Parts: sequence; C-alpha cells; structure tokens
Amino acid sequence: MPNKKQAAHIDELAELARAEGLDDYTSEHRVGEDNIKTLGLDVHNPVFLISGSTIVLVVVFALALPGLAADVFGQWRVALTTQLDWFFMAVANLVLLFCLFLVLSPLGAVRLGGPDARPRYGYASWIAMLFAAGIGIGIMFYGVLEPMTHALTPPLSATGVTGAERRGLAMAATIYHWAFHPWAVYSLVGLSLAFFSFNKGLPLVMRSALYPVFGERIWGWPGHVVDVLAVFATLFGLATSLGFGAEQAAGGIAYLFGIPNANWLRVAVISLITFLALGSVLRGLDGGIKLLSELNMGAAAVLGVFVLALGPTWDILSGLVQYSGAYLRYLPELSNWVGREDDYYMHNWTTFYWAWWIAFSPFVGMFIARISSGRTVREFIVAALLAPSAIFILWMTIFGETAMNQYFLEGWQGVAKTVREFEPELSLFVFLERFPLTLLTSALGVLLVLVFFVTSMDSGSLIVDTMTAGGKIETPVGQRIFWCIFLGLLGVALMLGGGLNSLQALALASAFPFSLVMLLMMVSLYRGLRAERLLLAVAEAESEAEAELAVEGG
Amino acid sequence: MPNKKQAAHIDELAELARAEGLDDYTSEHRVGEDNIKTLGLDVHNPVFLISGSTIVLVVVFALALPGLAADVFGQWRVALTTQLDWFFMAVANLVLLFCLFLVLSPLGAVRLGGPDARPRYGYASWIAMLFAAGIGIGIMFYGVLEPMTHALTPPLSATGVTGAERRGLAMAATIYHWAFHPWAVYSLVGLSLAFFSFNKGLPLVMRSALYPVFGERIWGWPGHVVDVLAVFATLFGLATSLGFGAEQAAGGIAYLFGIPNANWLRVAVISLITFLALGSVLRGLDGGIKLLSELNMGAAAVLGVFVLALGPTWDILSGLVQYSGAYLRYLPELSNWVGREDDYYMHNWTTFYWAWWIAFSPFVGMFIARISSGRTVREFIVAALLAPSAIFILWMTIFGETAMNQYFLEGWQGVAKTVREFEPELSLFVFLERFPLTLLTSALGVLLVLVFFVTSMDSGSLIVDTMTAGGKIETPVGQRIFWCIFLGLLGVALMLGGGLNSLQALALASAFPFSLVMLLMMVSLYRGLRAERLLLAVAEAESEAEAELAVEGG
Amino acid sequence: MYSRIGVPVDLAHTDTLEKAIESAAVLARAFAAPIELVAVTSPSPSEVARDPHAFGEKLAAYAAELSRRHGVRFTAHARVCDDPTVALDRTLFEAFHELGVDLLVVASHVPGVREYVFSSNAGWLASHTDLSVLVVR
Amino acid sequence: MYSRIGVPVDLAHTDTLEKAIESAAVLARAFAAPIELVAVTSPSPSEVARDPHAFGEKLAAYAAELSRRHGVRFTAHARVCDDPTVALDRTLFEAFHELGVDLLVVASHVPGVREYVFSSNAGWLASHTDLSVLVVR
Repeated sequence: MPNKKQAAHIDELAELARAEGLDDYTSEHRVGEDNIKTLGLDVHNPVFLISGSTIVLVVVFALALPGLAADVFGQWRVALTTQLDWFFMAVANLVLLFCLFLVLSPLGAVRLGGPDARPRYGYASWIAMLFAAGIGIGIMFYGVLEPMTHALTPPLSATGVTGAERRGLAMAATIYHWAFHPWAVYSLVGLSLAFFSFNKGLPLVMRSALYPVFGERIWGWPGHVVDVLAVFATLFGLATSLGFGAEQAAGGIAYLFGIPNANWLRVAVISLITFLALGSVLRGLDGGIKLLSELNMGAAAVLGVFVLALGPTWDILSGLVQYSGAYLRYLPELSNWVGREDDYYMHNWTTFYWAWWIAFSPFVGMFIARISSGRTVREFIVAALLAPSAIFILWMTIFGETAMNQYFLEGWQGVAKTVREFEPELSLFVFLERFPLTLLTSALGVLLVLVFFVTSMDSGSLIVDTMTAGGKIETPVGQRIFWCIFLGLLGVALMLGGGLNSLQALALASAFPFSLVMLLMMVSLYRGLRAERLLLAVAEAESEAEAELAVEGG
Repeated sequence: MPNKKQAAHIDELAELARAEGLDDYTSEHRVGEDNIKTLGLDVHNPVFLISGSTIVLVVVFALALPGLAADVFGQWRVALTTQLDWFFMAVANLVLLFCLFLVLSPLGAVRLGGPDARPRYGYASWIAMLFAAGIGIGIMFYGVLEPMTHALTPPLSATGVTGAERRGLAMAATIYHWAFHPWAVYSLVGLSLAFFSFNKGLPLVMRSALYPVFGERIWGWPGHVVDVLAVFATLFGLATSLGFGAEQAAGGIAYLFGIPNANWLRVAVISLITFLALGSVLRGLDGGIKLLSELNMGAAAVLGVFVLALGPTWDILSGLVQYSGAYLRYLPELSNWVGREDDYYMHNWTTFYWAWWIAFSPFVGMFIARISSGRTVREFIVAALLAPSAIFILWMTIFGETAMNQYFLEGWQGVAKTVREFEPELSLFVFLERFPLTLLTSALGVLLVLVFFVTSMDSGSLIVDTMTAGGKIETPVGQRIFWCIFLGLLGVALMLGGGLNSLQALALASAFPFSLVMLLMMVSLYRGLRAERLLLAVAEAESEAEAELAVEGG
Repeated sequence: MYSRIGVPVDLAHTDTLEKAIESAAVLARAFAAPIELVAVTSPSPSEVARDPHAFGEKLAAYAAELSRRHGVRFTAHARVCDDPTVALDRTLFEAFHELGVDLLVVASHVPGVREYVFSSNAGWLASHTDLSVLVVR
Repeated sequence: MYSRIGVPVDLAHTDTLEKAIESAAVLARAFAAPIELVAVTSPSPSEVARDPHAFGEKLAAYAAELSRRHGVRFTAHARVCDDPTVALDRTLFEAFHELGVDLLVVASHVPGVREYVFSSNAGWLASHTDLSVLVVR
C-alpha cells in the first residue's frame, strides 16, 4: 500500500486525467462492429456505400456533362484559392507551431503504442516510405521546374531583385512549399491517428482523432461524414494524380523516344502502373511498398549525386547554406497573407499547395500512422519534419541551382522554355539533356516516376481499404485489389473522358472541411496527450510507491 | 490333373503359341525404362531429343531458305504421288482386305485388354472422338467441294458421261476417298497398338506393333527410327493442317464479315485455337476432347439436318441408295492403278489422300487405341470401318447432291466458281448462301471448324507426348502443355514465314516408310492374334479339364 | 472423430510413402479407423504393371504387407483412369468419396518450383476437397 | 514421428476451431507432443483486442482453458504483423518454424468460390510449407 501522501498525489493525478474524459473510453466501441460482411467483403456500413456511390455519381456527372462540371468545380477552385487564402495559410502556420510546441513540451515523451512499444521500422525505411506514399513524386517534377519558375517570376512582388538575391528568393519560395509546413500537416494527422489508435484502442479511422471533441456521437453521423470526406479526398486526390502523372510520364516517354504522346500511351502507362501496383499489393506492406520505397530512394540518390557531381558542385554546396538562410529570412513574409500583392504566387502556388497537402493529409497521415507505432511523439515529429525537409532542401538546391546556372550563367534557354510554354512534364528531361548519358538518366527519371506512382497506388489502396472497413486492418485481400483496380479505372476514365481538372478541384475542395477537422484535431490531440501523460504519471507514482513499500517491507 | 489326352492337347496348343514367340515376351521391357526425368520432364531418351531437334532444324531450314526447301520437298511430293501411286494404292487395298479378313476370321473374337476387359466409352462417344481427332475437319471443307470438283472434271477419263451417271461417278469418286480405305488404315494401326499394349503389355508406342518382327532389337535403333518418324509425321501433319486450317477459317471469317483476310487474322485464329486447346488439355481426355467431340458431332448433325430438310430432301434420300451402289460399281476401277489415264485425279487426289491418311495414321491410330480397350477386334473394325464410312456417305450425299443440284438443275454458279478459282475455304459458305439464315449457319460452320481444330490439337498434344515419353501415359501436365504450345508456334511460324507446302510435302514423305511399317504390322498383328487365340484356347482347355476333374472328384 | 482413413498410393514410388503410411497407422490406432489405400493406373502398360489386373494384384500385395507390418487393416482399391496426367486427382477424390473416407493422409515432396506452378497433388487435394487432409512431409 | 504440433488460431472465430483443436489434442496424445497455439494481430486495434498486449492476454487465457479442457499442454504465442491481410500466412509460418513445430493442424472451411480464387489459409499452408499439415474440415 502506498502511504497517505502518495495516495493523495495519485488520486489527484487520476482525477485530472478523468477530467479529460480519456481514461477508459476505449471499451465503448469495437473495431468493425458497424461492418457488414457479405460477398466476400468486410466493409463499414455507411462509409463504404456512401463514399463508393457518391464517387461513381460524381464521375458519371463529370463524364456526362464535362462543361457543367468544369464550370461548377472550377469556380470552387478559384473561390478556395482566392477567398480562403488567409485561412489555409493561417491553419498551416498554426499546425507547424503546434508541432514545434509538442516537440518542446513534456508531452513529446509520450510513446505511440504504449510505454513498452518499440519501433517496427528503422528510420531509413520509415523515411523512404513517407516519401513513396505521399509526395516523393513531387521531387521528380518540381525539383527543376519550381525554382526556375520563381526565378523567372519572383514572388513577393520583388521584380526588381537580381543576381544572387533573386536566386535566393526563388529557392526560399520553393523550399517554403516543400519543407516543414506540409510535413507539419501530415505529422498532425498521423500523430492523432497513431495516438488514438495505438494508445487509446480506437479504430484506425479519421473520426477517432475527434473522439475527445464529439464523444460517443463520433460513431454516428459526425464520424461518418469525416470518414466519407477522407475517402473522397484520398480517392480523388490519387485518381487525379494518377491521371496527370500518366500524362506527364507518357509525355516524358514520348519526348525521349520521339513517339507521339497519344491516348493509348497514357492508358498503357496507367495500366502498367496498376498492374505493378497489384503485384505490390499482393506482396503486402513489407514485401511491396517498403521494398519499392527503399529501391526508389536509392535510385533517386543516384540521380541526385549524378547531378551534384557533374553539375556546379561548389555552387550547390554553398547554395545549401545560403538558401537555407534565405528560407529563414523570407519565411515571415512568405507565410504572412496580409498586404500581399503577389496574387499569382500566393493563390496559384501557395494556397493551391496548402489545400492539396491538406486534402492529401488523411491518406499520408494514416499511412505514416500505420508505420509509426513504437516511436515517441517527439521522435515522430522531429523525424517527420526534419528528414523530408532536409531532403527536399538538398534536392531542390541540387536541381534548382543547376537549372538556374544553366539559364543565368550559361544562358541556356531549355528549362526556361518548358516553364514559359507550360510543359512541366518535360522540365526534368530537358534539364538532363545538358548532362552526359542523357538517355540513361532520363530513363532513370521515368522509372522513378513510375515506381513512385506504383507505391502511391499501393499505399492508397491500403489506406482507402482501411478507411472504408471501419479501421480494420485484417480485410480480405480481394477488397484491396478492388480498390487498386478501381483507382486505375477512375484514372483512365477521367483521362479519356476529360474531367481531371474538375475532380482535382473537388479534391481541393475537401481541404476546407479538413482544415476545420485539423483545428479540432489539435485540441483533441493536446487533451489526449495530456491525459495519457497524467495516467502514465499515476502508474509511475503507483509503481514507485510499491517499490518503496517493497524496500520498506524487505 | 487333366487326363492324358487333354494334357497332350494343351501341350500341343501351348507349343504352337510358343512357336509364335509371343507367350511371355512382355516381361523383358518396362514402360519408361529408357526415359530421362529432368527439368520436370519425363521423356524417352533418344526419341524426344532426336525428333524435337530435327523438327526445329527442318523448320529453321524451311524458314531460312524457303526457295530451296520448296524445291527439294516439292520434288519429293511430286515423286511420291506420281512414282509411288501404285504402291500406296496397293497397300491401301491390302489393308482394307486384311481388315475384312480379321472381321470374318475367328481372330476377330480376341478382346483388346484381355477377356475380362470392358469398353470404357459408349459407341456414340467413341465415334465422336474418332472424328474429332482425325479428319472430322474434312467433312466441313470437302463435303461441298469434292463432289462438285469431280462432277465438273469427272475421273476415269469419263468426260463423255452426263446426267445422273456423271453425278453418280462424282459421288463414287468422293466416297472412295473418305469411306472404308482410310478407316482401314487407321484401324490397322489402332488395332496393332491396342493389341500389343493392352493384351501384351508393351508400351503404347508405334514400335511395339513391330515386336514380333524385330524382337528385342525393337527397343534399340530400329524402334527409335519408327517412333521418331511417327512423331515427325504427326507434328508436321498437325502443324501444316493447323496452318492451312487457319488460313481457311480466317478466309471464312473474312468472307462472312467482309474484312480483309490479313495475316493478323490468321495468327489470331491460331492463337485462339491454341488457347482453347490448352484449356481442353488441362481438362483431360474426358473433360476436354470427349465433351468437345460430342458437342461438335451434335452441332454438325444440326447443320446436316438443316441442309437435308431445306435442300432437295427426296433427291438426297434416293441419292443415298444410288450413290452407295455407284461406289460399289466403280470401286474396282477406282482402286486399280493399271492402265489408268486420269492422272490428275489419281495423283492429285487419290495418291495424295492415301499418303496423307498413312502419314496421319500413327496419330489417329494411337488415339483410337487409347480409347478402345475392352472392345473385341471384330467390334473394333466393324465400328471403325462402318460408322465413319456411313456418316461420310450420308454427309457427302447431303452436301454434294445439294451442291450439284444448285449447279446442274438451278444453274447457280456459286460453288462451281469457288472450285474453278480454287478457293476451297469458301465453298461451304458460298453454298450456304442459297439457304435462309446464312449468317447463322455460316457462323456455325466456322465454329465447327474451329472446335474440330481444337480437339485435333488437344489429341495431337496427347499423342505426341505419349510417343516421346516411351509410351508412358502418366506424364507431367507441363509436358503436354509444351507440345500444345509448340504445335501452335510451329503453325504460326510456318504460316508467317512460308513453308507450309514444303512441310506438308515432308509429312507426306513419311507415308512411304510408314507403308512399309504397315506391311510388317499386318504380319505382326496376324501372328500376335493367332498366338493370343492359342493361349486363350490353352487356358480354356485347362479350365475345362479342371472343371471335368472337379466333377469326377466330387 | 474420423471413421475411415484414406491414403492415395503411387506404386512406382512406395519409398516416398513411408512416413505417410506410418502416420496413417498411428492415426488409425488413435481413431480406431480402418485404412483404405487407393491407387490409380491407366488401361495401357505402365512402369508398375503390364495391365490393370496385374496392377491390382501388386496393390493388394502391398496392402497385405503393410497390414502385417503395422498391425492395422489396410484395404487395397485399384482404379483405372484413361488420362491420369490430368484426371488423377479427380479419380482419387471420387474413390475416397465412394469409400466414405473422412480423413486423407497424403505424402508430398518438399515444395519445388513445379509445385508452385502446377500445384502438387497434395496441395490440390488439400485445397479442393471437403475432406480433412493430413499432408505428410 | 512428430515432436511438436502447431495450431494457427483466429481469436475472432474460435468456434470454427473446435474440431481442429480436438484433432490436435488426439494427435498430441498419440505422438506425445506439446501443442503451440499461434495467433497474429496488428499493432492497431482489432475486433478481438484494443492492442497487442490485450491480445496476448486473451490468447493466453484461451490456451489455458484448452489445456484444462483437453488435458494436453497448449502454449500461447501471439505475434504482431503490420499487414495481416497479405502477410498473415508468412507470419504464422515463421512463428511455427521458430518454435520447431513439425506438424500443423489447421482449421478450414469447406472450399467456396473465394478460396478457389485466392486460396484458403489452410490450402496455402498445405501447399507452401515444408511442414506436415493436417487440414481439418
């Protein structure tokens, strides 16, 4: 028995934890209790049907009335990026600050999966999978394109700036979009899901992250809506990515081999990606995604080192320091929406990115959560913020600096031309023409793009399947295969029938409700972590008291 | 103990049987003892390698030097059909007489598979499979074509003959090629194989039928040569059939749907046939060949009844009697080669058919043998001679009479035109144009052709596999699949690369050695059946004597 | 729990059957169930015997020897199949159903490439039958 | 002949396991071999338990109950697998190898359409393992 003072302390801590209402709610709901099992499926009752049928209806609408769909959804897109610019930027800033706060606060010590859990993936695999699932594809297309674009048209209305200053601003504007902010968004979602699932025993679905706010009502309609939206954003985000990606990959292949970039080539690319993704799906997380991610990271490193070594090596290395500094210097200006006049940059780039990252956050967040059990909150955030940000800064500097050198110093117009004529899919390949072994490196580039898509489709099927199965992990294989093929067909249908832009706008539109969800999520996660911390303190105090007693008794 | 007189009788019979050297030779050789088992194969040592590599070499030769191959093999063909006409015709007559002799002699009572064996297939399935394996395809193409051809250019130098007389001669000349003679050839080979395998326990390969002549040497090179030749004739026969058949089927499809008869269509047809044949192979003898054969016989009957009912029904029925009579009347003249002046008919039709039937006899014979255990020699010959002959006479009369009516009475030139312009693949379809539901019946015709090819390829793979596995029935499935795909590829290669004619000539060339084998086979089979009969008599006498003794003792 | 045990037999490779036979014998004692040996041959001569009759005799002799050696009753059932390459499994399966077998004991080699592609007999039986199956390796 | 018997367990459907457990118990007595129960869970909550720790406790309780009921020693081994949809079989297989099991007893439903297409766990194990397997139906 603990002594009186200890007992009082323990009671006090427990009382505090109970006040958060988080000590025993885990027993109320069983994973899969709302599922229907029929026809070899095992799916969540309203979520699967609503999201599945809505998606089919929307696609039919977009294919049947492409003009109307483009008008309606196109307006949403404009409204989102012009009217809600301040909102997205504010949310992104807030989320980044919240993540930094968690790292520094004692709450960062909470371990996902309980005090005894241990990480199941090493940092290298973990980071490789982060990239592969989400936005690894971005480094392939934007590494050359974005620095060049901002160098040609500087943001922050800084048209007068020239020389190193202008290049610094371009790099800062690029790094701003790819480092820290997006990863904070993904980290918040991933952390919330991992914490409420691994520590609190709630099902691995988006709604679980809002339990502290909605309580038991979360298993009803408020939760259904959140989950349906998550499925929606993930599927449309992936399908439009796949459609655009196939156009770009086909463009690259056509450019490389001098064949026409016809529809059949794009359909062939999507079919190939889907086929490979099916193979990856059937090999599972470790045999498929993990392996491909690691291979792809290795291949990307080869390409990066190739450009670093054969490009302006010293400029790049000194650029690393300069541009990191430029990022910090310009960050306050770039992340502030008040009094800005560079609408094009702020709306078409920043706000678009922010909405896109938020729309993709349920997918990437849930995928990170699935591979993160056993890490502490602090490890999680530090790794998820720092590692990809560092890789992006390095990559963007290698490719951006080299491309800007080609243009500003060597006077070569190649990449600049692809920017001006808006042929983003060709930027990388045109860029590689200035290097030896062009065909080899370009083929490597195409391969990297394809494999990143394969891993995205595989992890997408995995996540959508979990989302529509009420957070169940052990679903029938056929179900995951179904989602993979569904994604592929969606991509082909949209690409051939038109409507990629409409549905991308729709995916972006889901960013608004998710921003609200994200605000609530910060409240939830804070309360959850605090309660966990108190419960752990209770347990610690009890075991200390017992140990003391044992010493006294012994 | 039998009494002295009985014992003497038994000894005498046994002595006679031993004189034939056939009482216990079955223990000397074990099935599969020369086989090599490696890489998942189970094949006869020299036969598989020699036949396989020779075939590949010959095909490479025909594809690489098509001109030379056509010259060389083309000369063989001319030499065979012009110089050896008398030989083939004599052998065919002899074989038919030998078969009739067996039916009438007491040897006809010997039961294949031993006195206790019972048939495993009913007559209907058995006859359906006879057709499907071998020459069922012939009824589709020659039913209309051949009577019409002979009616336009009468054989036996009978150019002056007209009216009913001329039609009778044309039908007799057709029936001569399709009834009795070919079936006697197949029966002889089938009987020999079945008898020496099921009754004498020798492996199910061609060489076994020559054991009484060569003795133990048959397991060495004399036997290897016979078996290699059999594989050769079967594979080239089937591959050229497949090639020509695909050209014809594609021609029919092209004609029906008004599309060009291009190479891709032919390759598609062969691919489809090969694919379906693989499915049939994987379903085995009963699930594949038997089922398809029965279906096809049913479908052919539908087409036959359709033409009979909507054509000149009474002419056909009375023609059946007339033309059977004409066949008997002209048979002595048609089967006699001395003093003939109708070289075109005798060489290009009769001798060609005889060589082709003989070249195909190892394949068809072995297939008949495999499905004939449990029948007596008499049942076997009667069924194999009468049933297909009757069906052919009926079919040829239905289609030939109707086609000749179209030409001679209605004055319609359609079919005659396909004959004159040598478009044999169109005869049937042009013929069906004069009937209602043309598209439906023509599609049925194409389907029949395709399915007959599927069953031919399936049974071909089965037989070639057994031939190259030293008579083993239980071979790995993969081996049969290999042969099926090999046949398909051979057909495609020959069709695209040219050389179908060269290799058909080569298949025909194998008819000469096989005619010699067939002569020996008659000797072997006669001696074997006589010995079997004597051994049975010994067994019978012994059991009678024992029964008598039991009565005396009791 | 199990009333009748079936063992498919390949007379050409009885050496590879030993462990399966021993297992079947132990099970037969544990469940007090008789053992039915089923072997399939073709009507034409095979490596094992020159005709189905001789095949049946060989199988009967094998069953008798096993009964003597293991002290459990092994009964022999020879079946004839026209196309064992493809229909072996089906023939065995029908025979076991007719005999009222409810537990199969099947010998199998260690999985190799061929068995991944075309599945081993044992794997096929285990996946496609509605009987209980012990695959012995 | 067999020194250690393994039984894969699905804690969500223990009712379908009964015949397999009984068979394993009889075999355990016949061969004097202990029984190792292996069950697989994911790190996230499942129908059965809210975390791997609770899952392990449930499995241990199940093993204890079976030991009591059948008078044979059942030992519980819980394994965690990140992607049980695909890697369940592999995880089970590795666990049985580590435990030195040489005979698996696997429960299986009567073959249905889905099992022909994607193969049942039991069929997969029977075809792909190098252990002896008893598939109980």
